[in-house]
Amino acid sequence: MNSSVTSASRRNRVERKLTIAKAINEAIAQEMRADPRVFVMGEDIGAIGGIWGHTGGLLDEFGADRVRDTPISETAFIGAAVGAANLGMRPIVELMFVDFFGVCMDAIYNLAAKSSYHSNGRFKAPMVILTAIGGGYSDSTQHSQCLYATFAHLPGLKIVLPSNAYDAKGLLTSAIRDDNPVLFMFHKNLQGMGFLGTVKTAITDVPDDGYEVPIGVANIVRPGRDVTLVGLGATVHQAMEAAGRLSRQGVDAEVIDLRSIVPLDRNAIVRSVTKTGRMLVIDDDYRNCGLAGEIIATVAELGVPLRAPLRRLTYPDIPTPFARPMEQFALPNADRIVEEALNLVTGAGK
Amino acid sequence: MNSSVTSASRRNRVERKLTIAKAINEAIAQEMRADPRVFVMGEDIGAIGGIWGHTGGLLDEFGADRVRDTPISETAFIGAAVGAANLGMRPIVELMFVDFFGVCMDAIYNLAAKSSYHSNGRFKAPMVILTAIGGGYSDSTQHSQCLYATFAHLPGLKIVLPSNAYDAKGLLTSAIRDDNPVLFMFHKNLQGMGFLGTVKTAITDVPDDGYEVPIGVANIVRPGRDVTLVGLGATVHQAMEAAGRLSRQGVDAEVIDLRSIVPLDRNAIVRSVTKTGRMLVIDDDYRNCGLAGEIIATVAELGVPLRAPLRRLTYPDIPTPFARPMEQFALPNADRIVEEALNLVTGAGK
Amino acid sequence: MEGLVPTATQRLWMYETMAKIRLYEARIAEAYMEGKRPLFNMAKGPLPGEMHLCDGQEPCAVGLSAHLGPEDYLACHHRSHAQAIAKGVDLRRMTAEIFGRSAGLSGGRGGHMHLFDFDKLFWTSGIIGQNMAPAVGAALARKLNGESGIAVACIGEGAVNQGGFHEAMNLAGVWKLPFLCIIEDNGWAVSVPKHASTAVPENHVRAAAYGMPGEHVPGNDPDRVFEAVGRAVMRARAGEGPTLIEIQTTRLQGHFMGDTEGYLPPDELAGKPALDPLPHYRERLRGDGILSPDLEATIDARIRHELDDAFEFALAAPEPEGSAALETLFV
Amino acid sequence: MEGLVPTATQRLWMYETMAKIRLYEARIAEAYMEGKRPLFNMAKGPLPGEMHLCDGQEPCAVGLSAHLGPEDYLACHHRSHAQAIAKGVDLRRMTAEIFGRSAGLSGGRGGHMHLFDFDKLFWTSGIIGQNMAPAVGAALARKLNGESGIAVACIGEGAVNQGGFHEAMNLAGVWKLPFLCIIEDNGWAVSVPKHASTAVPENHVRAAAYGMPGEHVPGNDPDRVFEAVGRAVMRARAGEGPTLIEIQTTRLQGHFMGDTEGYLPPDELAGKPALDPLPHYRERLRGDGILSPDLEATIDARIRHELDDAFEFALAAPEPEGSAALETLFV
Ligand SMILES: Cc1ncc(C[n+]2csc(CCOP(=O)(O)OP(=O)(O)O)c2C)c(N)n1
Ligand SMILES: Cc1ncc(C[n+]2csc(CCOP(=O)(O)OP(=O)(O)O)c2C)c(N)n1
Ligand SMILES: [Mg+2]
Ligand SMILES: [Mg+2]
Repeated sequence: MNSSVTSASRRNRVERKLTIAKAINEAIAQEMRADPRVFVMGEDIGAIGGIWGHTGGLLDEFGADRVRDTPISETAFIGAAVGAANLGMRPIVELMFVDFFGVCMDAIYNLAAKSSYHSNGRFKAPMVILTAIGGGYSDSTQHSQCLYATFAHLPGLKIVLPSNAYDAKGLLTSAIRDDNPVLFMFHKNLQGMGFLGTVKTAITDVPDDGYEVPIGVANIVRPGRDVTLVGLGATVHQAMEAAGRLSRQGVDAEVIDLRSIVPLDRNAIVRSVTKTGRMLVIDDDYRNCGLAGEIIATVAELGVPLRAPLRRLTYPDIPTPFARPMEQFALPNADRIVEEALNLVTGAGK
Repeated sequence: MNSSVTSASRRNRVERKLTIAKAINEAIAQEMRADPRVFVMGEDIGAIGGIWGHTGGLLDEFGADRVRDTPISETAFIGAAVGAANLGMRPIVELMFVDFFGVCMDAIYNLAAKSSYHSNGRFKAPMVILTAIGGGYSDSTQHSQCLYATFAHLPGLKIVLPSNAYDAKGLLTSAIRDDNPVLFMFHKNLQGMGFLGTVKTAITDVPDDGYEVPIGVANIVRPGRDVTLVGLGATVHQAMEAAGRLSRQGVDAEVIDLRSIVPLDRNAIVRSVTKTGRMLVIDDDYRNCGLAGEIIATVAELGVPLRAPLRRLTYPDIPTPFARPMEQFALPNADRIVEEALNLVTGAGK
Repeated sequence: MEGLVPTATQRLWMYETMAKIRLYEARIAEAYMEGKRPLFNMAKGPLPGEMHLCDGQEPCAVGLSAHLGPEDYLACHHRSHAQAIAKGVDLRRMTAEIFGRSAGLSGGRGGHMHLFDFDKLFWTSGIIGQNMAPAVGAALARKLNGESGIAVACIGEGAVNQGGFHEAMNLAGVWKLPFLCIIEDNGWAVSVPKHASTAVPENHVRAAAYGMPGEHVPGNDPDRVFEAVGRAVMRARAGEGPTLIEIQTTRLQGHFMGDTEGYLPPDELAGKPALDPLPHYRERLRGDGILSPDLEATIDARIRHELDDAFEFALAAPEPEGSAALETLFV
Repeated sequence: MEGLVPTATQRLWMYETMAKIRLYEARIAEAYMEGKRPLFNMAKGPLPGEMHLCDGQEPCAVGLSAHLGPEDYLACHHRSHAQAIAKGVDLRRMTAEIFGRSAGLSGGRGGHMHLFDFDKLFWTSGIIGQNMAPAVGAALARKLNGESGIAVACIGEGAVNQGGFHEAMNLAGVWKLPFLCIIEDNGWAVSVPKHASTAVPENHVRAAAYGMPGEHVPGNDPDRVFEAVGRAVMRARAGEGPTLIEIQTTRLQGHFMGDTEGYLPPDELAGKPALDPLPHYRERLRGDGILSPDLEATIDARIRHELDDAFEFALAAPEPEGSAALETLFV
């Protein structure tokens, strides 16, 4: 996961480990300093600095004009962001949980996502929608979803999802500077909030100064020969853990961190599967018509020669139950990745 | 497409050709007569009988209590349907164009679709959402979409889409009688409205009395050996036309009409591809994370032996442009199905 | 108007229910913190997830449910323990649900934010403003069937700015449904004060936008809530249409457990205990000769007994099997 | 108030613009019907798709845009030819867009329901109520940047019951933005009359729910629209916040072309021509000595010339290549 850090030609500096929350916070602050058109809107992003900790300190530094607490009116403030962006501003808005998309989807998929297309590129919508995703901590049916495919299915939004702090800062910087609407998803279990546990490997070294991680480029976080494990966000860490265990069993897994859902780095995936001949996609979103299926279809339709069927390990097609045993039963995890990957390599699952 | 009609053991009766609109109208009227809990709500469904012609005559027969014109408040009246359904009613609501889902998706995917799950089956939501889909007549970016995958990705809704009048009546009857929320999509180009052209093969013989077409069962509308063409709604007719032409070129295509998107009749698809070794899915919805990709993934992950890569012909990942040349460029059609199918059979597309 | 002043029995019921709610929340809070110390982590402990307590908002719940029967539908939201208890939701199964047990109202699928009791027609949604329309639909069902029973939606003052509120209110107004919307105005939506989010000082003025009467109930006072709700319920039952009531109340705790309320003005934080409606009401009932030390002890014992029973039931109930997650997507 | 009565020049501009809009719609209607006879089919002919004409609603457009400049942002909806023309949208490129030509405002991607002119800050959405928030956001951008320019959203009386209206109005109210919402009340939303969908007889009373002034403009009269809008625009430019104006107007045609209005009460249908604001305004200007036969002829010639030019331009422009469909998803 640190390949991109070392390649960032910032050697000889002291390591600085940040959570994703802090990395996001830094990206926003730096872009706000650099560009007066950037401003932030959302629920509880002012005085408390965002319930996901992105906007801490911004109210003090930039004032209430550029750091705007909103009413609980997602349609209004996301729609307003489109209008402001159309006039040259670069708003960052927060949809507190992705699960709330149902009250404001038109603003997202018709207003923001189609703005360029049906105005022939004249009404640009350079804006970022930040949103929290993911379950695993018993937040039940309306606060635990990922919904990658819900957004990826509809054209006009770029979509990114960092698995670590370095990528979070770089992807968000790219997103803020992009002239198109970008949906920036962050996984609650990687975020580094005080009130939720954080996967330790998401906390990485982050350079002080601004840098971009390009949108649309996947990261091969572990090269391997025997099987390709494709993950994003939280499942990258599960895949890495599984890869470690698999290697002790003689299986050399390649792990891909997608980083970007739209555009999807299909070449990186196909290259990897062409090499390994086997693929398991790990996706904590619903299965049906999901991202994992899309990735399988992408490889299948090219007729890449395979050593095993293409497989996916996903969250099943049920809402997220509250009770821990049920939720944990439903979520992907390293154990199940190991099991599925071994099946692929040994042919047991055929 | 008539196999189901003849198998319906209603022989010796006089043929009665109906449009899908009339078939839907009849199903609603019959269920309203049979069950006082059934009622209809939506925009313009009263005096003018629905802009899609479903509810003609219902206001006169059943009165304004059971045939309710609503304000343009989709969140309110779809949410209200959930509340009424929870108390034992069986509302039918119309979302005039599926494209408007963005203003009321929470009511659909959280209120209706999750009602059973997070109440452990106690608050049932026996309701039908009727919605118009499809482009091809220059209605531009906000009135032309299909969005199969948008709904299929989220758990808790059954989803059906008839390709002809017989199935329309039978599927809708099943949907109204179902204790779960059912999204009933109808394709504008098959509907049989006065103000839009109608594919003639969608107009079929429809028995007078009530009957059910089971939800979740695909229809093999043309058996064949060489390649499986999977379609739904409008693309079934394109696939049938293509199959006719292919047969003149010595290619024997099997055509599947999915009829039901959720549950998806995966067995029927897999059985067919196991036989033909080749599959082309024709999907007029967006490509990315779409239904076509799901169907390819379903076959791929089972490792069905293939004679050609699994392929999809879909609407591309762009909004629907207004101008006819651009829209027609983007939509699937019989010509392109023939071309792609020939590629699969001859191996030219590899 | 007549008949709207609560009787001594009704006031006693309101008091006892308020006290029960308060103790219930205290026990939930205690259970919730298990496994979350010294480092708070909402994923940990036997009771994980979010936890929104109702302390201080009991008057809204009791003043409302004093008028409701089991045929009346009540739709609440993320902060709904008080309303559930006042509506008479089965305390054992509610507690089991909050603990995620298979004997819970929803077999552990819902948890604290998704309490559903079909027998008491108690319903919730965790999406702001989205409980309005289902309640309007329930009112419509009652009207269509000529059944008795009204429908009520409770929402926070922050939620009033959500589109779902507007659409549902207009629908209830234009269809003259037996519906009542209760706004529990605790002044805050998480960290955002009402004046920063709402273009009017008081939301009951919005009733005029829907052709219905609006009432403002100051003081977080169960008796006044009782009176205002009583008038609205009478109107609804008489077929005279819907009403909007905004009740001024107090969120004695943070938005959810773990919220330290650093955003509150210090004087507001310091002033909170003085706003607690429970001791005020107790004093009033004592002064009115309705509560006596003996009666207080009896009530207290009864509450403790009921809560002991509910928590014992819940904690003794088994956790669900993981694979139970796959059930009840469809009925 | 001073300065709000239209000058003779302004009234002449309003008259000429109304006449231009009317003739424009007539030509569009004619072109639209090509290839759609004898059997109407909206997919057919050189101008396919839906077609919502503005006949009768010209007073709203001219009374509004008389006060707007190119720095003022105007967000409209499905029925927006009149507003576009009054705002000064390039008639050639607008017409080319409606005909789906590559020289159109959006290269033919948008068509009649999606007219976007960045140079004139004219914007539309075909989703009911969803044009409100972008206009509020445009007003916010102006305020944040200390730029001159206000933002206006026009919506139908049917659209007011959509959640997006409520949220945007509250946001504009609480942030005191330089914003104006114009409700064009033509009494009908497709086939549904206002009283069947709206809980109040007049929507301007809803302004009170957002802490802003509301005005009702009866009579479909350009001069009165001019006056009411003038007051609101002055307030907005002076930083005094938003306003809601409901204008009573008339939809002289069906909802869209092909709508035969069988749902209209016969007397309402028969009474329509008498409600046409164009002859009324012409008479008034004649009576006021502002219009003369000569001037009318000059205006008429000017309009015909401009329209001839626009339609010739549009029809001479090439259709886009099919593959152009793949462009401008991202900039
Ligand atoms: C549509 C939506 N937006 C945001 C949230 C997150 N959220 C949950 S509670 C809450 C504050 C609600 O405030 P209020 O309505 O005043 O109720 P209170 O919490 O004060 O009881 C917010 C913003 C949500 N659940 N749904
Ligand atoms: C969210 C949404 N619901 C429904 C429609 C379909 N629709 C288009 S115009 C219209 C009626 C609009 O009525 P009104 O707002 O009064 O405007 P008018 O057509 O009278 O100008 C409807 C229902 C839509 N475009 N968007
Ligand atoms: Mg509150
Ligand atoms: Mg109208």
